[in-house]
Amino acid sequence: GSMSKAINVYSIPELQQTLDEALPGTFARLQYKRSFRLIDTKLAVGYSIAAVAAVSFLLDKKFQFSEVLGYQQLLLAAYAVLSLAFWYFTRYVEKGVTYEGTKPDGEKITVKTRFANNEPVYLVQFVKEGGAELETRLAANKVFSEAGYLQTDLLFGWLKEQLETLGRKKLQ
Amino acid sequence: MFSLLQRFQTVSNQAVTYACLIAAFIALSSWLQLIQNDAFSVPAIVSNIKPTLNVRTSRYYGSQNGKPKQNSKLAFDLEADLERLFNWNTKQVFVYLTAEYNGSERPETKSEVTYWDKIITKKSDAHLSLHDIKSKYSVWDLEDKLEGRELTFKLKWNIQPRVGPLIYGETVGNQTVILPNMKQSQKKKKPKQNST
Amino acid sequence: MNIRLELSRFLKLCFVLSSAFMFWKGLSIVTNSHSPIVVVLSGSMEPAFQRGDVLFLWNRNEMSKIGDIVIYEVEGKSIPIVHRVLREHHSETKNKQLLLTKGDNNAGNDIPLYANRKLYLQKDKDIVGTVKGYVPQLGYITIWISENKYAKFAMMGLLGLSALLGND
Amino acid sequence: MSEILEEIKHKLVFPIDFPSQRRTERIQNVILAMGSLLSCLVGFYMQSLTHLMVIYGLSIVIALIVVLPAYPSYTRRKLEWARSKIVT
Repeated sequence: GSMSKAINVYSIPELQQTLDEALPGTFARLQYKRSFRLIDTKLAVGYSIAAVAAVSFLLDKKFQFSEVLGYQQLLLAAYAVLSLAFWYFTRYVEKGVTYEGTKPDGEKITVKTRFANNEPVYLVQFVKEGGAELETRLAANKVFSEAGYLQTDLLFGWLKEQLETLGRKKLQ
Repeated sequence: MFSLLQRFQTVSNQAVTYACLIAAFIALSSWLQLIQNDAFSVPAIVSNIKPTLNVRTSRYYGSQNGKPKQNSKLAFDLEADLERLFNWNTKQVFVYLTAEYNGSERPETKSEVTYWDKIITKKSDAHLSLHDIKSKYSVWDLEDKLEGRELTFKLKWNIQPRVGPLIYGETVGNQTVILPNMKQSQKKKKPKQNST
Repeated sequence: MNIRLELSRFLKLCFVLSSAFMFWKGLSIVTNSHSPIVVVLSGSMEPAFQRGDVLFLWNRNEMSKIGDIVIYEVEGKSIPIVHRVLREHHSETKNKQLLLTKGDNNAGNDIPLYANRKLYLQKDKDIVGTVKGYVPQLGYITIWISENKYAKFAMMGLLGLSALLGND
Repeated sequence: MSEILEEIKHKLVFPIDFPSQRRTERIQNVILAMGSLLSCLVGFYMQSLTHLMVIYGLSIVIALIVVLPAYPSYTRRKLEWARSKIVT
């Protein structure tokens, strides 16, 4: 629906999740085209981990322990390797990137987001292709209502402003 | 800490974490106490071992298809002070008298059997001074005959902790006895006995 | 775009379930036992173990020692038994060991419990593991849930409520 | 049905303000750490697991009493939030 679910505005994880999930839509309103490179890789690795666990679970249900021990050892090794790959991906490749996209004119942008400990401030880093960078802060209480709804228009306005600042940065 | 449920979760998660650390502390400190108390070198004297043999034909005495099976029992004296095995993490001490022996038809077969055991739950009961007690179990072997075997007796113990790993050990002092022949055993109840 | 969002959310749930299961599986492969942690169900080892106590098993030892507390399974019976090794016979040349067990709190040995009128257990075939570690009473929750239908309903209700009220 | 649940869910949240979140987290850490340390020391000294468990249990209870409820002092520094616009 047009209205999202109400969240507890005093919960940092809920604030972060809501904002992270709202970013792609807001960029779309600004005519950005999202790149699904990172998220698709992450989903692929993630679901292969889940698939390995599911196969192991089914083998466990259908057969005796000793009958399928060799296969289970292989599956466990695969699970360990894939989990390590997933961890490496989130830690060193994704590095907190929430959004990747391109402007109609072909300019690429990467957005990293995070929250500091128990501080209701959304820390956003915009990186443009070519190196121009902007680090900015968005106080959560500026875009959320007391009842727990994200005011998408306010987020849109803020994002537009930031992107304009970033655009000026390149000129300097 | 943002909601009631989440506050409850953080408190209980952390409480469980610390509980694990506390359990590790209990297990480790009680283990060190055992070492400090020389628990692994408690002396024990098993003496006056009087074995007897008889023949059984019931399945519950090891006989298969009614074939006669030699069963062995004992009477013995025991002197051991197991108080050192008790500390705050000792729930019970299981003390058991075992005998090791080799096969006679197949000497490569090694066996160890329990003749007697006792559960001690209090430190005040841990000083054992027993005279002429009977073995709890009637022992038979894989082979039909037991007569003439050389048995090495040991008194072993197992500490069941309140939390942590199970600890096993044995007391110092072995005793070797040769089981009598069937005929000897029936004629006179006095067997040969060697001490080492 | 929404599909990816749903998939990401569902993946989190998958991770919770799969990591719990694979941890269990990993433990069972390391210990070589198909159930490396068991909850005591009977009082036959009292006072050492009471109903609800949690036992940690290890099954990489080739031979059991006398006095070891082992878990074994009997053909045709679903519940594993936790008893102490009373006798052991093994061959030095062949890797085979026969065991006779007994519950500390039982008067007699386990011969009446064994399958097919056997007199001994075989270490490599029948033994699920040897007890190495012990935590008291923690497993009572599982017994309580599986045996008391009101507790079962209460637990289901609680889970359902937390799923509905939870934020995921 | 789901609206009622949402309603209940919202009533049961009992949020506290951000500075208090930081503080309760720290207090809870200190209480439980001190409780476990004290319980180990007393338990070992008295050679009694009962003493240990009682002290540790008390520290958990204290932590729960201090941390769980949304006391008025935990909700004083609430923020000024954005005005909700009428959704069209």
